[in-house]
Amino acid sequence: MSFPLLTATAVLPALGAVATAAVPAARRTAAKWLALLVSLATLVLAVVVAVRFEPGGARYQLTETYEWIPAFGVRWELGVDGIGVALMLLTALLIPFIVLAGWHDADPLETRSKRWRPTQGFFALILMVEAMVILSFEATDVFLFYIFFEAMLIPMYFLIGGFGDRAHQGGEEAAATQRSYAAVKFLLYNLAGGLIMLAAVIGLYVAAGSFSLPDIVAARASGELEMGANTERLLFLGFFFAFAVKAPLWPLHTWLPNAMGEATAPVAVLITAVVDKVGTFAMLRFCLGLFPEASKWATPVVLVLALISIVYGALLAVGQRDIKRLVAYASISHFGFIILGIFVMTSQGQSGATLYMVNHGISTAALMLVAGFLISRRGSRLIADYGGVQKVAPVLAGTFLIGGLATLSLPGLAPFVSEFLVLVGAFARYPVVGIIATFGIVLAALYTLVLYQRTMTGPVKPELVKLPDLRVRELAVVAPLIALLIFLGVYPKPLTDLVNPAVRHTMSDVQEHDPEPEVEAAK
Amino acid sequence: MSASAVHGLWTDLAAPAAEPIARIQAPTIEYAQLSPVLIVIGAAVLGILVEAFVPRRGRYHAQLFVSGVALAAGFAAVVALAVSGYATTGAGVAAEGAVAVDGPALFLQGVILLVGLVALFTFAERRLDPATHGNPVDSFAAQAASVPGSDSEKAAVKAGFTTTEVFPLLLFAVGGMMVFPAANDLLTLFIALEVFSLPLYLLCALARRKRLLSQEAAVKYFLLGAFASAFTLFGIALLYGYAGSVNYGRIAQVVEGTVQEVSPALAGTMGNDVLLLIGAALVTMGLLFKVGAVPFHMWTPDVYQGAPTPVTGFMASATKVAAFGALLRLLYVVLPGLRWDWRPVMWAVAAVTMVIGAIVAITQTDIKRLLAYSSIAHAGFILAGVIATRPEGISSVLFYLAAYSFVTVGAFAVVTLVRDAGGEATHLSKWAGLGRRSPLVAAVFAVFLLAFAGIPLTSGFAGKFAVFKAAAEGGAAPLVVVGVLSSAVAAFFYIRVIVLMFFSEPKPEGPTVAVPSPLTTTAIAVGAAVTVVLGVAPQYFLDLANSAGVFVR
Amino acid sequence: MIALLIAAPLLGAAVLLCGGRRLDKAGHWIGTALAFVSFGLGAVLFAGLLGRGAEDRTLVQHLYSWVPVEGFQADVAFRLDQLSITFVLLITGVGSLIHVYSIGYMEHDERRRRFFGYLNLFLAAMLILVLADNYLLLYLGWEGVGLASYLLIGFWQHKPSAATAAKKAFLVNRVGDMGLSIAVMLMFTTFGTFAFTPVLDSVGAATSGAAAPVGEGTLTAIALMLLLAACGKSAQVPLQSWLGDAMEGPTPVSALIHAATMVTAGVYLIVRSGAIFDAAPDAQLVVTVVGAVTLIFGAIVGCAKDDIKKALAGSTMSQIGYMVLAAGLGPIGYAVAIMHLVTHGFFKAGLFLGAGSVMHGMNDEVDMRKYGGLRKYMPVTFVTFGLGYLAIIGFPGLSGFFSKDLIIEAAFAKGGVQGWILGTVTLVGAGITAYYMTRVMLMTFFGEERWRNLPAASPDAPDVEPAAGHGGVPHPHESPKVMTVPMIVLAFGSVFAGAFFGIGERFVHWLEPVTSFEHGHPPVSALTVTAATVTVMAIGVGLAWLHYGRRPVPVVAPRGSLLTRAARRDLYQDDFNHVVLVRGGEHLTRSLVYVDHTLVDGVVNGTAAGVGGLSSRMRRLQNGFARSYAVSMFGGTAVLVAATLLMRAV
Amino acid sequence: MNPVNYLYLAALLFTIGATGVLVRRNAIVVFMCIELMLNACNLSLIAFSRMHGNLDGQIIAFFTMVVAAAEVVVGLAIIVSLFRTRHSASVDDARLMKL
Repeated sequence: MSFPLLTATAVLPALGAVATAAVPAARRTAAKWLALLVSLATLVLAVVVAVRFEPGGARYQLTETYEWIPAFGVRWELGVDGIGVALMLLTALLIPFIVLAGWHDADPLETRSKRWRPTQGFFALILMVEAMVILSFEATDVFLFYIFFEAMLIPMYFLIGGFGDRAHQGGEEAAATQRSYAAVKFLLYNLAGGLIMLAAVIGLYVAAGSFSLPDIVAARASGELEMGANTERLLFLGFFFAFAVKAPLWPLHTWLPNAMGEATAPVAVLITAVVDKVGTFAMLRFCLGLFPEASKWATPVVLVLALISIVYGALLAVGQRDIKRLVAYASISHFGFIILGIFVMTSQGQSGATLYMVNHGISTAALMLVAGFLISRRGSRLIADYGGVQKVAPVLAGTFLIGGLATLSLPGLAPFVSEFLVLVGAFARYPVVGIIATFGIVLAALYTLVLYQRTMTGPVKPELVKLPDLRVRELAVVAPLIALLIFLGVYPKPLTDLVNPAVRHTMSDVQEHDPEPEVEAAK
Repeated sequence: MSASAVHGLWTDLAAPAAEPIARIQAPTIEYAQLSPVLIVIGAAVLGILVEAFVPRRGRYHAQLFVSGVALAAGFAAVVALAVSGYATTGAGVAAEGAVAVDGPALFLQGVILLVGLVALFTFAERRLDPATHGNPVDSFAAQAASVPGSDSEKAAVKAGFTTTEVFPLLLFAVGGMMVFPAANDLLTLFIALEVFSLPLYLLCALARRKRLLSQEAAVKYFLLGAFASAFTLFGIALLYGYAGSVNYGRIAQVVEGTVQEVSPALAGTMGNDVLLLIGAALVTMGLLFKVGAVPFHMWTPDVYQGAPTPVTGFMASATKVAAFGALLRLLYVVLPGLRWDWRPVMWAVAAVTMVIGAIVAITQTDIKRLLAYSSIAHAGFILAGVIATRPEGISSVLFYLAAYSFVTVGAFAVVTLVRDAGGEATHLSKWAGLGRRSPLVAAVFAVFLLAFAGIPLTSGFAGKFAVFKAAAEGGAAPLVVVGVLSSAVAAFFYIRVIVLMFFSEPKPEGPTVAVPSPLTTTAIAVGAAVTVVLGVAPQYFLDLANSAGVFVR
Repeated sequence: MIALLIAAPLLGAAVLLCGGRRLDKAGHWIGTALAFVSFGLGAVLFAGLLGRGAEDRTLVQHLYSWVPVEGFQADVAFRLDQLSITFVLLITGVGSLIHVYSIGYMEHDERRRRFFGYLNLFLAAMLILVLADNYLLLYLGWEGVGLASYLLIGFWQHKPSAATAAKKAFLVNRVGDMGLSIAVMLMFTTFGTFAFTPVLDSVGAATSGAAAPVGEGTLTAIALMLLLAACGKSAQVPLQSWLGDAMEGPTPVSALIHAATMVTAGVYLIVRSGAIFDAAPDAQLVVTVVGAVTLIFGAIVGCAKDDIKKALAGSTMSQIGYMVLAAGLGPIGYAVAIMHLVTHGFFKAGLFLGAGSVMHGMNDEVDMRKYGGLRKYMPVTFVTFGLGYLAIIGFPGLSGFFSKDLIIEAAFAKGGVQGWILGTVTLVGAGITAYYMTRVMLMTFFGEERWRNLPAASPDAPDVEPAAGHGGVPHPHESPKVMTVPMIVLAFGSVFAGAFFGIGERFVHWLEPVTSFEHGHPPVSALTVTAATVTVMAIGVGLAWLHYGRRPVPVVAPRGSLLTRAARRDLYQDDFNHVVLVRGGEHLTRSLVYVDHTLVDGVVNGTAAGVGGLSSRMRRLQNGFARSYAVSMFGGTAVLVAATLLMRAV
Repeated sequence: MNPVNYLYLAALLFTIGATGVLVRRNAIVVFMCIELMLNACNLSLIAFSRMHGNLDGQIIAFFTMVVAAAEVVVGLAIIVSLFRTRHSASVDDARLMKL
C-alpha cells in the first residue's frame, strides 16, 4: 500500500482546521498564519497529486480503497481523473487567497467573552470546507461523496450566517437578521436537495447493490447490471436535483444571491468558486456516469433550463444595485454555460465545461475579492455609492477591470477559451442552442461594463476622495490570480491535456460521438 | 357444550379425591439467563428497604450507589450472556417460555441499561439549583405529597427533604422496560408494560419547579396510559380467545395454521379471523401509544414538557427502545403470518407519524415540546424500518434505537443546564445567543440537533440511512421518499434552534448556563461521544445489531 | 520573426501598464521606440517578401497549439502574405507616427504612460488581428483591438460622456463579435476547422466542384455573420452609432484607431474571407448594399456636424462604406478596397492629426463655428490638412483620386442595374464628400476669426484635457515639431501614395495572389467615369463654397432644414436605440428582478409559509384537553381496527 | 348458554367504559371507567378460558386485578395531589400545557 496521497490531501486541512480552532483566543494572528500555512501545504500536496497523475493513464489514478462501513457497502474509495485533479488544484489554489483576503474579516468587534473566538472559528471552518470539498472531488464511492457533499453544508452555513459584512446598510441588527436568513435559505435549499439525493442514493444501492462508481459503470457497460428505464430516470432526477440546487440552475438559484450578498467576499468566493463547483462536477461524474440513458433522456429539459439560466442570470445581473448580488447573478449565468457544456454531450462542450469550472473559479475569485476590498473600504455594497474610484485607486480599478473582462470572457483571458468551447460544442449539436447562448456574451459585456462605469469612472464621489489603493496583502491576493487568468488564456494546454482523456471517458460512458463536419476540409 | 370440552378442574372436583399428591413439579426458572432483570428488580426492592431503614441523610448516596451498581451489574450480566452466546446460537426462551433470551432482547436490554445509567446521573444531579437552606437539591420535589406553595412544602424544603424514592422508581421502570422487549407471552408483555408505566406516571409528578405542570403531565399520562393499556388488555384477551394461548410461539403457529392437535374449541375460534385481527390491532395500538405514533401521540408533548427534564430524557429514550422492541417481537414473531394485513396499515401510520411530527414541530416555541414532536417524527422513521419485514429491518431498527436514545438523553441533559430564575429556561426565545455566551454547551447541543436532523457523520445519519435502506429494500420506496421529505421539513426547526443559539444576539436578561457536577457532564459527554462514534465509525455497532437481529421462536 | 513583430508592442504594453509611476518619465519614449521597432521589423519582412517570387510570398509561422481539444484544434499561428504585410506596414507606420505625435499631444497628461501602454496594446492586438492564421486567433485580435479602443475612448474616464462612449463602443462591437463567433462555429461544424487555408480552399474546391459541395445556404450564413462582425468593427449601418461618440477619446486615438486602422478591420475580414463571399452571391449583394447605405449615411452626417471630429468621423464612416462596397463587388473590388483603405489611412490620419493640432491651439475647442481664419496662425497644420483635404475629395493626382476612382469604376463594372445604382451612389457620395470636406476646410481655416469675440470659454469643453489650462479668448498657435512632423509625413503619403500604387496597377497586382484580381468592364469607359467623378467633386466644392465661403458662418448653429437636424442627430439612430434597446432593456431587467423576487423566490417561500400555516393549524388539535386526546386515541384505534379488517376484506 | 354472549357482554362493558372515559370530566370517574374496561377484559378472558378449557385466561384475570389495584394506588395518588392543588378533580381544568 503506497502512501495515501489523496487522503493526506484532504486530511491535512481537516487537521489544520482542528488545530486552528484550538488556538487560544488571544493568539488570533497565530491562528491566521497557521491557517495560511496549512492551506499552502495543502496546495503543495495537490500539486504533487497533479504531478503524479499521468493524463494518458488509467481513468482513475492514485486510487485508495479501505473498508469503512461494510454493512452499508460503503468504502473509503478515492481516486482522481483529470477533471478531479483540475478541480482539486483549483480548490487548493484558491483557499490560500481566500484566507489571505479574509485576513481581517473575522476580527471580533469587541471581546464578548474569553471563550468567544470568532477568528479561529472562521479560518477553521474555511479549512474544514476545503477538506470536504477536496474529498468530494476525490471520492469514487457514491455514498462517500454524498456524505461530504452534505457535511460541507454545515461549516458553510456557519460561515455565511456567522461572519457577514461589517459594512451594512441598516445597522448590525438588520445585518444579523438578513445574514441568518441567507444562511438558513442556503442550508435548507441544499439540505432539501441533499435529502432527495439520499433517497436516490439508497435507491441506487437497492438497484445496483454497490456504491462504487467504477464498479457500477463497468457493470452497466458490460451489461451485467440492468436498470429499468424508469428506475434510472427517477434516480437520475434525485441526483440531478441535488446538483442543480448546488450548481445552481434556474429556478433553484435564488439562494445564491442572498448567500453571496450577505457573506463576506472571501466566503462568497468560497461558495461560488469552490463549493458550487462540486455540483457541476458531480453532474459530469455521477449523473452522466451512472445514468447515461437518463441523462440523454433529460438533456432537452436541462438544456432549456441552462439557457434560461444564462440569459436570465445575465439580465438580472444587469438589474442589480448591489455589487455582490450582481456577481452572484453573473455566476448563475456562468453556471448555465457550464451545465450547457456538460449536457450537449460533445467533447468540446464537456472539455469546455470543465475548463469553465476552473476558469470561472479564478475569474470570479479575482473580481469578487477586489470588490470585497472596495466594499470594505467604503462600507457599502450599493453600486450607487461609488464613482470615480479609478481616479483615486487606479490599481484597484485596474484589477477590478481585468476581473470584469475575465467575467465577460474577453479573448486572451482564461474564461474565453472555455466559454468558446462550450459554445462550439453546443452549436455543433444544437445550433439554435448555441446561437441563443451566444447572446450571453453581449449581456455579460453589458453588466460588467455598466458595473465598471458606475463604480470606477466619472467624477470622484466626495466620500471616496480618501480611498486608499490596494495594499500589499491585497495585491498579493489579486496579482497571482490575474497572472493565472492571462496565462491560462494564452496557454491552456496544460489544463486541456489534463482534461481531454477524462472527457473521452465520459463521452464513452454516455456512448456519444461528436457530430462529424459537413465536409472534410481540404488539408 | 360437549363434555370433552369441559375442563378437568370441575370434573376432578366431582370425582372422589385420590390420595394426597406427594409432590408437584415446580417450574424451572433459568436464573442465570434472567439475571439482568433480577438484579435490577432486586436492587429496586433493596432501594425501597433503603428508603425504610437508612436515615434521611444517607439515603441519597445509598440509593445512588445501589442503583448505579445495579445498573452496571445488570449491564455486565447482559454482556456476559451475550458473550456466552445467548444472543446468537444459544438463544432460547426462559421461565417456562415467559421470557425470551435472544439477540434483540439482550441488545435492547443492554441499551436500556446504559441509557438508564446515563439517566441516573441526570437524576442524581444536585448542583444545578442553588442549595436551599444549605441542602443541595435535585430536580425533584422535596415532598410530592405537599401542596405546591403550601406551608407544608416550605417546611419540607426547609427540612431538606428530597424524594430519593425516584431511584427505586427508576430501577423498577428499567426492570419493566427490560422485560418488555423480552416478553415471550402476552401476559408478561402486559405486566411488563404496567411495571414500567406506573413508576413513570409517578416520576412525572415529582418535579421540583413548575409543579402544576408536572402534576398535570402525570394525570394526563396516567389516564391516557391506563386507557391505552385497557385496549391492550382487551386485545390480549381477543388474541387469547383466538389462539387459546398467550404464548407467542403458540399464537404464531395458530396464525400460520401449523399447529398440531387442534381441539374443537380451538378449531372454532381459529376459523374466526375477526378475533385475531381486532386483537392484533388493539395490542399494536397499545405499543404504538408507548412509542408515540400518530394518532396516539398527543400525550407526548404535554408529558414531555411537564415532566422533570431528567425523567423526560429517560422516558423519551428508554421507553421508545422498550416499546419498539416489543413491537418488533410482536410483529416479527407473533404476527408474521399476518404481514399482508398489518403492513399497509403500518405504512400509513408511519407516513402520517413522520409528516405530522415534523410539521407540527415547526411552530413550537418550547424546547422540550420541540424535542417531543421531533421524537414523534423519529418514531415515524423507526416505524419505516419496522415494516421492512426483513432481517435488515430488525437490525436497522436496533441500531437506530441505540443511536437515537443516546442523542435524546444527551439533548435533554443539556436542556437541564440552561436555567433562569424560574428553573429551566425552556422557552426558545431564551436560548437566543447561547452560542455567544457559552460556545461549548451550544456546540454540543448543536451536535445533538444535527444528529436529530440526520446530517452525515453523526449517528442520526447512520441510523436514518440504515432504516431507510432497509425500508427501500423491503419495497417501501414511497415511504422512504415521504421520510426524506419530512426530514427535510424537520431539518428546518433543528436549524432554527441553531440559528437562535449562534446567530442572534444574546438577550441581557437571558438565562445562565449552570455549571453541572461531573454527573451531568458525564451524561452529556457520553451522549455526545456515542453520537459522534456511531456517526463516524458505526461498523462495529452495525455488526452487533446485525448479529443480534434474530428473534427466537 | 513575425512573433517578434507582435511581441515588441506587447512587451511595451506590459512594461508600461505594470511598470508603475517610476516609468512616468520615460514611458512615452519606450512606447514609441517599441512601435518603431515593430515597424522596422515589418519593413524587413516586407523586403523579405519582395525577395521572393509572387506566388510563394505566404509565410506561416506556427508557434504552439492554443486550444487542443478532441476534434478541435486552435493554434497560435501567424500568416504573413501580401495582404497582411500591407496592413502591418500601415498599422506600424501610421502607428509609430501617431506615437510620436502623441508625445506632444499628451504632454500635460499625468497619465501619459498609461496612454502609451494602451497604444502599444492596440498595436499588438491589431497586428494579431491581421497576422492570425485562423479565425479564432483573429477573433482574439479582433476583441483585443476592441478592448484597446474601449480603454482609449474612455481614457479621460472622469468625463462621464467618455466612459459612456467607451462602453457603447464595446457593446456595439460585442454585437458584431456575436456574428464573428457564430461564423466561426458554423465553419467548425461545416469544415471541422477554422484555419484560413483549409476553410477557404475547401470552399473554393466545393464551388469549383472539386470537392463535396457545401450548401450555399451555409456559406451565405457564414458570410452574413462575418458581415455582421465587419459592420460592428467598421461602423457600418446598422452598427455605426458608436463611431461618432468614440470621438470622446483623445484625438491621436481617433486618428489611429477610429480612422486609419481598427475601423478598417471589417474590410480586411471581408477581403480575407473573399472566397466565402464569392461562393455566396446573396451575401455579396448585402455587403454592397450595406456599403452603399453607409456611404451616403456617413456623408450626410458629415455634412451637418459642427464638431470637427464628428464631421471627420462621419466622413470616415462614408469612406469605409466605399471600401465595404468595393469588397462586396468580389474579385474586381477586393484589391481596390484595400488600396482605398491604405490611402484613406494616410489622409484621414493626417486630417485627424490636423484637427488635433487645431484643437491643441484652440483650447480644445471642437466646434468649427468657433474657428475661422486659422490658416495664418497655424500654417503647417493648414498645409498638411489642406493636402489631406484634397486627397480625400479625390483631387486629381492625389491618392484619394486614384483609389476612389477605381472603386467607382468597379461599382459601374458590377454591371446591370446593380452596377448603375451602385455607380451612381458612389458618384453622389464623392460629391457629398467634396461638399462636407470643403465645409470643414472653410469653416476652420478661412472666413473671419469667429473665436475672437466669444462670450466665454466654450461650455462644451470643460477643463478636460490638461492642455486647456486657461479659458477666455484662445491664442491660436502652431503645434510643436513633435506633432507637426508626423502630420507632414502623412501629408506626403496622402499626396503620393495613390499615384505610387495606382500607376500601372502596381498595388493591385501585388495583392493579386491573395485576392484574385480581375478587371471589371464598366459599361462606360474609365475616362468617362473619371470625368464624371471630377465634375461631381467640383460641384460639391462649389456648393460648399456657396454656403460657407461666401457668406459668414453664424457662431450659433441655425436651426437648419429637417434633414440637417436629422443629420445632426445621426439620423435619429441613437434615439431609436435609446428608446427600443436601452429603455426596453431597463424595463425588461426591472420586471425580471421583480419576477425573480416574487415568483421564483415566492414559490419557495410560499411553500415554506404554507407548511408553517399548516403547522400552526394542526397545533390547535393539541388543545390540552386530556379527553380530546383520548378521543383521538379512540378514533385512531377504531380506524386501525377498521383498516385491518378492511385489508382482509379486500 | 352460548359462550359468545359473554363476549358480547364484555364488549358492551368495554365500550361503556371507553365512552365514559371520553365523556366524563371528573378524573375519579374517568378512572373508574378505565377500571370498568379492565373488568370487561377480565370477563372476556374468563369466557375464553372456559371455551378453550385451559387456565391461562383465568390466571391473566388475577394478574389484571392486581395490576388494576396497583393502578388505583398510583392513580389515586396522582389524582388526589392534583385535586389538592387545584381544588378540582376535573380533567378539563388541567390544561396549562397545550398547542
